[in-house]
Amino acid sequence: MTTALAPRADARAIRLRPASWALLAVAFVLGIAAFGWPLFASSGPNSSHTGDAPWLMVVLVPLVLGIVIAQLADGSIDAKAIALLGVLAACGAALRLPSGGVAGFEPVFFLLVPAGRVLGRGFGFVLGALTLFVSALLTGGVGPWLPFQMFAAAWIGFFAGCLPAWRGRAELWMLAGYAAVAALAYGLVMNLWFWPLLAGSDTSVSYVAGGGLVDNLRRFWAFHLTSSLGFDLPRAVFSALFILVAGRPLLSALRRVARRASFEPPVAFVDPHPEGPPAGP
Amino acid sequence: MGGRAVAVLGRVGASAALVVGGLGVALGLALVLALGVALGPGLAPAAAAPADACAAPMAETDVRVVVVVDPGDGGPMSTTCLVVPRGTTGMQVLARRAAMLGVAVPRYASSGLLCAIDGYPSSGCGERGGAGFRYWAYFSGTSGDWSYGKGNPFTRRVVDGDIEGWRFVEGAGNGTDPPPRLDPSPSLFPVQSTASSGPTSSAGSSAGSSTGSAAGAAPSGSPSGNVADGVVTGGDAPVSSDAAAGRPVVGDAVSIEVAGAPVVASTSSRPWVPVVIVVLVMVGLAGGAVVRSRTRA
Amino acid sequence: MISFDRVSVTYPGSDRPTLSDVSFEVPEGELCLIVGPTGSGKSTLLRAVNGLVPRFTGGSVAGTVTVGGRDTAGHTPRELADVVGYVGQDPAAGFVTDHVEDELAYAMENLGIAPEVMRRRIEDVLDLLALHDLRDRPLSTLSGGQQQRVAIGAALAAGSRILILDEPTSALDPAAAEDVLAALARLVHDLGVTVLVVEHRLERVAQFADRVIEIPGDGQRVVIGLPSEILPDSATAPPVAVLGRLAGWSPVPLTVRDARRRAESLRERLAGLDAATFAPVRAPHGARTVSVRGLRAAYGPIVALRSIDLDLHAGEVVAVMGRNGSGKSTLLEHIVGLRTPVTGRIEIDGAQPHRFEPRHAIRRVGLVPQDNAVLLYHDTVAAECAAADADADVVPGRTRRILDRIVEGIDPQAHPRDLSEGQRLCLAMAIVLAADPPVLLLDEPTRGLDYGAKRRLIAVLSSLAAEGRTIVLATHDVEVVASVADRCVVLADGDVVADGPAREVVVHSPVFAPQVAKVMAPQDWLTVDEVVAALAVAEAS
Amino acid sequence: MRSTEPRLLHPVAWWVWATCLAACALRTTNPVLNGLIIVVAGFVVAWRRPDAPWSRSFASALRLGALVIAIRVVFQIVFGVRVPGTTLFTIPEVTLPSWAAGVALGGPVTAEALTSALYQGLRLAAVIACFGAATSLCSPYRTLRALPAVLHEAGVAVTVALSFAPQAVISARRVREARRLRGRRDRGVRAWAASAMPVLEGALDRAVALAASMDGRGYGRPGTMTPSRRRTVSVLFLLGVVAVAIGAYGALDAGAPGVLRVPAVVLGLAAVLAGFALSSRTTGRSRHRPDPWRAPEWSTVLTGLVALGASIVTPTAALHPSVSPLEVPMVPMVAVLGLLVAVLPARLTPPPPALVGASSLVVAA
Repeated sequence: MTTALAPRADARAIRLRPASWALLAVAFVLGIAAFGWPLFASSGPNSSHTGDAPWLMVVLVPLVLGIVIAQLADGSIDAKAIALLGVLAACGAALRLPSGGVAGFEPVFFLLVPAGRVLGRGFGFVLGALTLFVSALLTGGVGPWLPFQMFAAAWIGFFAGCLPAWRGRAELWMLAGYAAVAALAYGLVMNLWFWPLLAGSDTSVSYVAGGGLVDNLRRFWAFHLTSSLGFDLPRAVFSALFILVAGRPLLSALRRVARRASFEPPVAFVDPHPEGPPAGP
Repeated sequence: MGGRAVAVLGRVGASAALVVGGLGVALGLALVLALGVALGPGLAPAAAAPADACAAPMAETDVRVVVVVDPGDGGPMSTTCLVVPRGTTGMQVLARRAAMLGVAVPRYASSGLLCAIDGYPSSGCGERGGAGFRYWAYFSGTSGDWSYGKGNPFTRRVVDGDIEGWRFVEGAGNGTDPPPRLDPSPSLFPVQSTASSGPTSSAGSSAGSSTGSAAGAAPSGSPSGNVADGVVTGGDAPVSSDAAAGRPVVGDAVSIEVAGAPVVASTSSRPWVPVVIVVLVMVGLAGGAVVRSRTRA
Repeated sequence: MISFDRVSVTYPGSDRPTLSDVSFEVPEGELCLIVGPTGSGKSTLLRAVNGLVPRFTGGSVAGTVTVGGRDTAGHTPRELADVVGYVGQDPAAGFVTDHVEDELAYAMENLGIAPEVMRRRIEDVLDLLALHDLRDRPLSTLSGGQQQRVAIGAALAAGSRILILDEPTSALDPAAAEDVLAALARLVHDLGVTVLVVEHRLERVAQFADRVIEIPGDGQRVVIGLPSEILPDSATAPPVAVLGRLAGWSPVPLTVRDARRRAESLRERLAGLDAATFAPVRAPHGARTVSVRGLRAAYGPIVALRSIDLDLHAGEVVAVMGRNGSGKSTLLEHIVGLRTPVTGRIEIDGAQPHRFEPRHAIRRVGLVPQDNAVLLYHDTVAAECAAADADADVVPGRTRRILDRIVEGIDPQAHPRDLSEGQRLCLAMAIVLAADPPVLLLDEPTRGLDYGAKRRLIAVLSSLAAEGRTIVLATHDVEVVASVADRCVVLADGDVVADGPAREVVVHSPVFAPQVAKVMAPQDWLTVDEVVAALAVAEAS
Repeated sequence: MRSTEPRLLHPVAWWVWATCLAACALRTTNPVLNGLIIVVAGFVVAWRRPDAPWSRSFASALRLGALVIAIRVVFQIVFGVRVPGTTLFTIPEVTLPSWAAGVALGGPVTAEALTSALYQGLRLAAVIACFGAATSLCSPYRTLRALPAVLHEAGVAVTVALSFAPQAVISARRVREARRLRGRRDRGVRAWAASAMPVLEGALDRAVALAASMDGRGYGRPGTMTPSRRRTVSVLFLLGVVAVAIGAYGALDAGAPGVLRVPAVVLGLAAVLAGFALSSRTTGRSRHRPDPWRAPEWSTVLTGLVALGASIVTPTAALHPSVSPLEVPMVPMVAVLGLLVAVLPARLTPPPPALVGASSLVVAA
């Protein structure tokens, strides 16, 4: 007679409960607001406040991030997931050290994308956030932008876990493409956040409170084009290339550890002599 | 910083904070920050003084000002007379005017540049046009003629009988830019009498009635009929509302001035002195910091 | 305290059980030693005690394991955490926090123990393991021995009455190992803690053991008994026991002290014989292959090597000894050209190694680093071998042949990191030897090796030396040095404090003397084999 | 009551203090005030930062601030819409092609424009400096310990990462060197990339070992969290986030009724804090020697709040000096005095202990 403990189908490092899903949904919406407010905010009697909106977000975003992570980690996360999180975040940060975490050469995605892919959405989300947090602590890059970087990276990790379950060449190309897109998107949203601060309010590329979506998009595009796209494109290409080159061993290594630290190990306690008392609960 | 003062402050701090409570502090802080950012610059005067204040007898602490706003070819000109507390700055006058006429408040760039009056122009700020900068030029008219940029509207304190002129121009951004198309003259002020009398009370009332509708699209809140004689005096609102609405405004304004008293002192005669003092303090602190870290290393 | 009842463990994906039908009892307050060749399932047995097998690793367990009255089938490892303390092979890898005190508190915080109790227990542990002056040191600044003691302390502080340790001293130099083992002994004797320890270095542990569990591997029965019953006949007996068995002493001594009492007669019988003549004969040393002159090395402010002069010759086996951090590894890294000398000069047949092109360097000198995993890039043994052939550009298959010559039967499809310590060492050696370097350096080659693997290593090294290679091994393992090295260099914080024939250097050093030497002192016998040979001669005459 | 026995101040105290200063910086573009904020932060850091690697981050924060100012000025010069006034110099005008949104570059650069750019850049630099001060004043490990217990798991992960990252760097170096032992090049990008894999492999193995040790040491013992309570916490969190989101919307959309703004944020924060408190109370975990919160902590927090309060009562005109026309920035004495109060923690707080360790960050920092 066999008592199998915790037999589960999926092998997600962090499983998402319905509550987590709901929270993630709201967080996603809030994230859109947190990054995209310059495009949506309307002008009016208190339009001058929109100049301070990013700072309001600086208070709110870490709060939301903390809640989501707490919710994800709460209960459903085991020692292996924690250890892997810590170690992978450390590796990501170490990769990021030479670049000093400055935009441009941003090797974070090498690790984040495959890890999210292999170890699942929830894990990808937390890993993305923690990686940037750790590297900020190591490089002294803690600042008002940090929560937003964490937030963006978290979603990159999350969606990496949502990619279709292709294998082989297709998988590599998919991941490479995704990494490139992710790198670009990351640069874009972070730039969107820096936009009102760096471009001020009285240049031809700066954010005009209530200037209307189209006009502001035009201005932002000009800003992005002239400020950071120069860094983002090489970064995207580099990320994609690296995944094409080192992706296979990377994935196999991650899969190997996911197997070794089998997240739902097929545990069984067998009782050799049936007349004896049944072992196990 | 003397150890004694430090001790006192420390004890005060300890006891006071004990009352507040740690979580309270954190929460309160988050709130203060949220509020600070949400409502930070919200010190603009709120309520409107009634239009006929110019005609009515006024308090000792008040002055009468006429504001001429000429949006160039962006719409008709408007002339408004209003009563403000003594020491009000040009910008505050402009804000009070907007509040009184119920039109859009002036829009500023974070650089302090005035972008729009009465919501005109609707977007952009001091952009370059063909013939130069398209911006609101600030004039102050005394008797008969306008003079350009006689001081900074942020800091220039109006005195009784001042005429503030704003003209939206496309120009070099200096004295060569054209002034409002209306000569400043004391005649812009209505005759002050106890009786509520005005030449065009109907026009005034129409101005009053137009405030709500004119706030949005129409750049100026006054119908063209008044522009002919260029005089807008408010309609005959009941005098009682003066006491009702006016006082709090004055009180508010006064409180601002009290808080800002050092400001007045600093900007008046030799503005550099306080700056130099503070800079010296900063240098001292920085020096201390550097020395400290040297000795540690 | 610990009882296994007909326990078999089968890992997922493997057809035959790793442990089959194991039954034994370990009473409270005993230090129980688990011996057996590599891969016989010692670690599995250890981890089965606190339920890491199968809860953590997966797999199926038949039979019942009971620990402190709790059944591992009914309790997860974390629920056993207050009964069993587990200290893994590399303590540093198990540290969760950053500071000594936090680390000691970690388990207790998880168990929700009241702060004041926690505080008291931590103070006790600090005193018990002599850690009080390390209490707020960052863990990463501790030496191996200190880290090991902290790990033990952390397990103790959690209140566990049972400690299970996996090779606690394999990475330590003799002195540090002494500390750790003494601490363990104290726990057993004073506090009645039950300790279950896997250890290869029997010469270190045997004297402390109250009981021995032998796992012979390849399906033979697991036996438990007193050390004096089990060790002598086991394949993993410490030298002193082997000596005792040969000399026909009974009960067979397990400590140098017991043996010396008995060795009186033996010493008389061997008196007047020259030990050196019974040592395995070596080809006479050839020409000078490596010369080190005035070598100085420093990491920032710390001086690793002061002024080293050294000559190495073809066909000699040189052992570099010294405590951790005495500069052994640094010396090897300079010789192989990984580092550029600050001052001084190194020459390998006339050229300076750090100037070599990597492709040619491997034909001149090879190093098997302490952490030999850094040499392994690929995900199968076969791929590694093929890559090594390519690197050295030699005929395909050569590396594999070398590997088979060193040790047979490594699955070519296995993942290099899944190999046992011994197997991985052999793989690394094979990779380095592929380019056939005349000078071979090994850094701590014996760590984690069982006696069998060591014997093979010794054989391989002597044959390599016989081919005229220069072999340098930096090691703590006095027994290996005694049986293979013919010259011994002792480093102490960056200086050469002794350099000469192994026999002279080793015999009279209290730290580096092998057991046989200690037993036979003042005579200068080094190994059991010498004694055996000498006895044969003595009988004959 | 200057406390002399050396200890680290509670990280939360430093963070509150720094946040207050940052808020002050946010409320003003006055260069005098912002400069003062930077200096004040620097002074306190110089006197109270522990001798640990992370405490160098203030310097890097200053560098970053300088960078930001530079960027801001460059943008103003290149794209600046000309604030009318005294022209300093003129750069040729270019109009970008339409796919680049047809923005006009160049033109005359006025002193007014540059000054406004400088003021705004300085404001950002001050904010960054405040964050830098906080990070260099508190040990990241302490800060992690101060997290609400519900974030414990994430905190553990970060702790592990912080102590492992430097080792990852070291082992990466070792692997790269080891390439030489196999006759491969040990320099260049390929070597760097190739060294990534073995490092990762080693890291993953270590993760498994670590997890084993954590499991064996009672990690994640299920607390007394009942399902119902867990549900309550989830609901509270959800509610809080939604409310906060609404508040954010209220702050952004002028049309939104004011009631949406502050009250929503307050409600959200309250709900979230309640959730934290509730779930923190029910983790079956205890804390060894938690960082004390005594008078120095209180006074530090208070000085920060004083500075913020002073800046709040200062009139807007003084906080935002005009740049067109240019004029000497006014010096609002109240705000200045408030900021000077914020220097006091340099003396009110206990000196940091000599050895704070955490040398594990050495490689990184």
